[in-house]
Amino acid sequence: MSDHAHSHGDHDLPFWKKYVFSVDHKVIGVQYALTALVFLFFGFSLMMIMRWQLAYPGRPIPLIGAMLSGTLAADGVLVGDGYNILGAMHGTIMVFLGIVPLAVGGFGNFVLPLQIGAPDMAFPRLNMASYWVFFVGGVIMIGSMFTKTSGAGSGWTMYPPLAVTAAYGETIWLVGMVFLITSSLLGSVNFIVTTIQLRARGLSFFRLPFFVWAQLVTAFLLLLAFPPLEAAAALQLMDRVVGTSFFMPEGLVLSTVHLSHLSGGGNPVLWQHLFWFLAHPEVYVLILPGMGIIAEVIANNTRKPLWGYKSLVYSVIFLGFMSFIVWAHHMFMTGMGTTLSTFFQATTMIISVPSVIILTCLIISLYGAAIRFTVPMLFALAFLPMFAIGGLTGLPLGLTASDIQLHDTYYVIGHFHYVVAPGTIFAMFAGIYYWFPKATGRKMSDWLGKLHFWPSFIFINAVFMPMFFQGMAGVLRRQYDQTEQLAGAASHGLTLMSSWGAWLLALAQIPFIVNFFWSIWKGQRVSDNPWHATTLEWAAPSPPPHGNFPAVPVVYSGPYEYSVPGVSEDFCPQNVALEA
Amino acid sequence: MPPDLHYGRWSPPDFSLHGHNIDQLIDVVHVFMLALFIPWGLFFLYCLLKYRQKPGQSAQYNPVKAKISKYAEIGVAVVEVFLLVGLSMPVWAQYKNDPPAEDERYTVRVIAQQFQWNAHYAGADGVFGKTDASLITELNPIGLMEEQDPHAADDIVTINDIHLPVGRPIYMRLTSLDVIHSFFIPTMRVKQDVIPGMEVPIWFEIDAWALSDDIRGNMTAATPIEKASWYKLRHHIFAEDVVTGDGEVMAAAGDHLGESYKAGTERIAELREAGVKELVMQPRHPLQVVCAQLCGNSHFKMAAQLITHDEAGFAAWQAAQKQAVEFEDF
Amino acid sequence: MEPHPITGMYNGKFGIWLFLASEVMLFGALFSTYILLRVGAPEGTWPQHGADILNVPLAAFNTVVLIGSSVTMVMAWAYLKMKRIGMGQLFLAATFLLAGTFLVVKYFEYTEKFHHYAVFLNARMAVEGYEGQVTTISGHLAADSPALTRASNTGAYQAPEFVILEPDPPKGGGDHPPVVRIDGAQIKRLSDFGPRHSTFLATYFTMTGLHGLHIVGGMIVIGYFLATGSRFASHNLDKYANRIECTGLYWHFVDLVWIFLFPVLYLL
Amino acid sequence: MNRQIGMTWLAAVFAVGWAASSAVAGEMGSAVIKGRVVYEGTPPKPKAIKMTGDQHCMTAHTKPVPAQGTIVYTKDGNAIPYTFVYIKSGINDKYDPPGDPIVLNQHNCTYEPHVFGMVAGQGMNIVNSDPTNHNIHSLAKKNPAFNFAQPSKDMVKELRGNDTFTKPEVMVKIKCDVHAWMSTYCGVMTHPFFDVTKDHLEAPKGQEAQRGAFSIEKLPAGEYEVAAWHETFGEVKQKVTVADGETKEIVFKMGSGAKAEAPAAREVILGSENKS
Repeated sequence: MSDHAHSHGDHDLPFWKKYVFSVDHKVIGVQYALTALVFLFFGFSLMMIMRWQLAYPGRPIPLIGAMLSGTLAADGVLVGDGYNILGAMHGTIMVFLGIVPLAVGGFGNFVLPLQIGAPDMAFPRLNMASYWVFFVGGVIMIGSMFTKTSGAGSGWTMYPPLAVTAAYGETIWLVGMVFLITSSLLGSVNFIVTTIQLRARGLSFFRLPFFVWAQLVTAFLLLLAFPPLEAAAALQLMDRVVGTSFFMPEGLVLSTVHLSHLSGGGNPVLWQHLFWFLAHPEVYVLILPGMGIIAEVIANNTRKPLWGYKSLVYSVIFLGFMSFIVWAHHMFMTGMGTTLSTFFQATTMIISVPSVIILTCLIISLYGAAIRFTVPMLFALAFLPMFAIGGLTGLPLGLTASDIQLHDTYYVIGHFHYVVAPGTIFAMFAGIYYWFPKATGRKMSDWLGKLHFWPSFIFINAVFMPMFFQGMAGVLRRQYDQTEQLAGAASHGLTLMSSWGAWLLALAQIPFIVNFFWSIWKGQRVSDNPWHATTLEWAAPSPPPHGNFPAVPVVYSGPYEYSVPGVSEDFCPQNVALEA
Repeated sequence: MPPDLHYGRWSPPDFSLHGHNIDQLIDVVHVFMLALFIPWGLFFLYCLLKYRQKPGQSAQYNPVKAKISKYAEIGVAVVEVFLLVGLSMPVWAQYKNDPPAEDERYTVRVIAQQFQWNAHYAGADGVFGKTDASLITELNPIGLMEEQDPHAADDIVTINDIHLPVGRPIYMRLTSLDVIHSFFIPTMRVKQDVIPGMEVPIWFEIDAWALSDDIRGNMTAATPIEKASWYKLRHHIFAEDVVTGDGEVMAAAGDHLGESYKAGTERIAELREAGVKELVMQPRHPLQVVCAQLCGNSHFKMAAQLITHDEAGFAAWQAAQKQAVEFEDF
Repeated sequence: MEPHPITGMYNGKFGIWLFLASEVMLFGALFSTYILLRVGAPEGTWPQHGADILNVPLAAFNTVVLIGSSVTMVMAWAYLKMKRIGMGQLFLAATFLLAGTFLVVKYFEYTEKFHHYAVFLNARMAVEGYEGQVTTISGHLAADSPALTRASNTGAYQAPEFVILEPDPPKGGGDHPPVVRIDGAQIKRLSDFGPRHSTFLATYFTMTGLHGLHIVGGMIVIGYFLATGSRFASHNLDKYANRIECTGLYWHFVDLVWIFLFPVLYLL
Repeated sequence: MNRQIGMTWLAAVFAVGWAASSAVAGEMGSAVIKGRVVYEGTPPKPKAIKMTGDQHCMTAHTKPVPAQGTIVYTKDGNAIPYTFVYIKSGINDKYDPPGDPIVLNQHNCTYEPHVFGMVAGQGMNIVNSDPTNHNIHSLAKKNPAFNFAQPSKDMVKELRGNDTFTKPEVMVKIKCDVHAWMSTYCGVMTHPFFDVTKDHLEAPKGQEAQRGAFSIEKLPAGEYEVAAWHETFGEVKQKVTVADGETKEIVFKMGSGAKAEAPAAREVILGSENKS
């Protein structure tokens, strides 16, 4: 801990040391969160442009159409390359620049050390490094969209040979990826060490808030799943830059030109294995921190302990472990034999069980509760059915036979967006509304919060619900013009619904943005523990000073001691000994 | 034969022998999903309504003894095992294992490229001519060794038209020239990634009655003119002549609405003005083959027509392909 | 810096172990790539033994060098634990030098490859000094062979009008066959023994290259401690010893990777 | 993203300016080399284009369409159209590109023109006159190998500066990946002394004599190597000396008679066989 021992109480730092190159986990957390929110909004805007092309194929995009460069659009009409680029960048930005940095870098950094009663992360300078590496990676990614090729356009999955034969946008993508991966690795090392070694006295593993558990498992996933992608990225860079053939078989003919300069002997499917070995755990990296936040918010607003805390913990560990052996269910259509596919659909079915357990525990926690319908709670409650839909619709995709028809259709899009959009992103909102008072000492406006929640809840379903029906009808994803297909033409009405849903969803975010900035300066001042919560972060002053706790806290009880019989208050903070 | 066939409903019509199994599985899974979601949602709503915080009433600290959750989880596990072992694996095995015997199947090669489907038929001698990547040109898209290989002489190569006989197993050998594509016939419940450097065989059988011409007739549908949109009808042709009250022919059978949004929309408008009440149309090509894997900037354009013949019709088509083309005199 | 009761390690050491875990996944992925590519390699595109192409003696020497460097690293740490800073720094310097030696040897190994060419022929042809007919001739370009140019779009060598090659001796020894002149029309592909040559060499260069980067990284850290170490150690020797221990852990890992790479690439 | 358009234009302006300044402006002369390209021996039958798959293309052409690369006018002395005739050597000065751009039109699923020449650095406008999606893929080796789609009618892509062809290259093949039969060949020259032999559209009934004819005008006096390039029959050369004001008539013979080199646009390497 001496790493930060020296930095205690140095409040008179110059601005750039205090807020820019800070080593304080809270500042870094906020840096992560704000950067990620900007990226999220950017990625969201890309999608709104795509939705126009889908709703009104081949017609000029109003307002911004003229601003798009030659690679993206011609005469204000999005072109095929443009659509692919926006698609690929939307996926990449949302996953790697938006949700992960917000959920792990943002909430993880800010909340985790507080919740375990630590003065800071184990390696503060490493922490700062990981933010800035992430920042550079993000700038490279976004920057690639302002180069001549306007970024990478081979899907966020970058399948070769397409990605290898594409323009240089893909190279920039890979380089950016290497930065993001490195950042995640540094971060995950820091999180694991912090969680295991810096816990306050008395805070045994089974007294950890569920959020901490979720972050710990997430950190392990990042630590072990990302390196293979880094290797894969290196190999694809070799193919693109040096001209090797890791993913290029012999005898390729590109537009009547025989690529005879390649040695051949590579295998395109190899990339998919390396990629999905990361990308499936990545799915859980996206959802677990969200679940953690939801658990915190639900426990706090039901005013009772989480139901089945231990099974929650075991489930999340099991989930993390299993997520490493399901990756090939993304590849059922590559010509996989019966044996292999059986294994992977089996593991896929197994991994659905812990998810069901987690959801059930959270639902049953509502039983016999005293529910406070605060804004964070509204988002948390919405998360439950939305995530349920996302999870359930994973079933027909995880079964090879039904996947034959549904693979690569809008059913898939609907499925994973229900998990990450009204799932994770709602969880993120819940977290922002919940911890905002801790970060600023002020509360976000309830009224604006509700104005943000209800439209968002309605429109996000308007966006994604039609996708299941389109997928059923056989409408394929990544189609620049769906109406070129019979199914797409027939279900064009549903496309319109999705698109309008998306644009209205964008409007529904205005109250949030207003609320966010208004509350920073004008929000209602609140006490250190406005939600009457039990976990340690609320024992620190708001906003917590450098070093967090005036006195190192000692933990006497579990994380969710709410409504303990025979106690005057309806909550007993972890750092307060129960009056026996 | 099913009376009326439709795209855009729950799932597209199915003309293959194995397809109904897949549809059945999909339906069962969705029933199961609802069976989970509905009761669970009701309980959720019940809690929200019953347990909102009221003054002077605190939450109960001790966990409820909810066996129900354990049963629910076990139930889920059991049903999933059933779905997996009972439905998915057999269907997949039927789809993947033991290909049809050489003598009864019809074999065709499909070579994907950006952005078209080339179909290679062995022709009369039933032997595929050899191909060579270095011979590939615009006119010889698969590099067929027309001079070098005697077997190649009678081979047929079609672009974006895939002709198949009904009533016997189709054995299709898929490969790609450039990037990864995915061969998908929505109406046959057939999907397979097409990967360069390897040749993956698939097989399926088309229902004996499923001739594309009959299907087209069966897909005839009337759209009220005020509901008509070019985007929905761009692949459709008029089933019969559209005649106004004063006997003027507005559109002949076989016509389409136009090739662009602008043209099509204007056409609809002028039909409406002429007092046409509804558009009786049918898809020009009812069976479509599409690419399900992103393959470049015109990926969405990579669609082929599947044209099904009975044995006689298929033979006739093959014979027709080999007649020398006569050009207009220069 | 007391070790934590549960893990029995101080933060830095625990952190390094986690980092190494991710490194294992990184090289693990590359090794599985190697296996998959080798198993799926088309007939004749993969050498029977790496030794057919690669220089085993040099690599063997390098192996010894790296193992030596691991030993000196341990010594450095041991002396620091015994509070003998001078000796510690001395062995640290030795480690640094050995690492440098490794890289120098690697440099010669690489450059040799880039001046060695393979000509892949359109059709089998008989070449004097070789048994039967061959589809590939490897050797060095003769002085009077026209200079090779690279295509601007692919970066690969353009098929020249002709090349004059001094072929390598046939497999299993024998003296150099006479110089051959190969006409451009006969050439299917021309490549040096760089990464473009084949998936095997691509794998070789990628894996050894990445390993080399790790060596360089290690040298930077060691170099930093060589420069600042004695001052650091004088005011907090324990902490410095810990730093060196962590560096050592990393260094042993890099060494271990090579101990896998050597047999896998050169001998198998 | 609009910032980037600006930058592209800036680059374009610089590039053009640079090209202009560095060129040793060559002069026009008054000599003429004209003649015909004919097939020696019995030409192969023209091949038909299968315009299947795209409704627009099929409706645009009711009669079978011959592939341009296989047309020989047997009734008109085996004249060969779509042959690029150019001064291969003998001109060392650099000529400034003309101000107005080359127009490459995609019409009824064919490129118009099918073969054309341009002066290095000259602008190029690529137009889509079809209500269908075309993909324009340049297979250039020295010049930009662009590859983009034009999904709807009347779209125009203006290639200027570094985006257009700035390095001499014979021939650059450009093709459409959606309609595989669509291809065009562009000869990029450092001078304006080239021509493409006329086809039956430029020389319709009544002027058959003009089919397969070319004429290179305003040549300075000198000794030149003149070459004729055809996508199927390859390239043939001959030496010609012209004085000021002189007009030389020459005939290029192609096909089985005259041995030609392999077309530049085709790779000459054997790929792996694909057994059946």
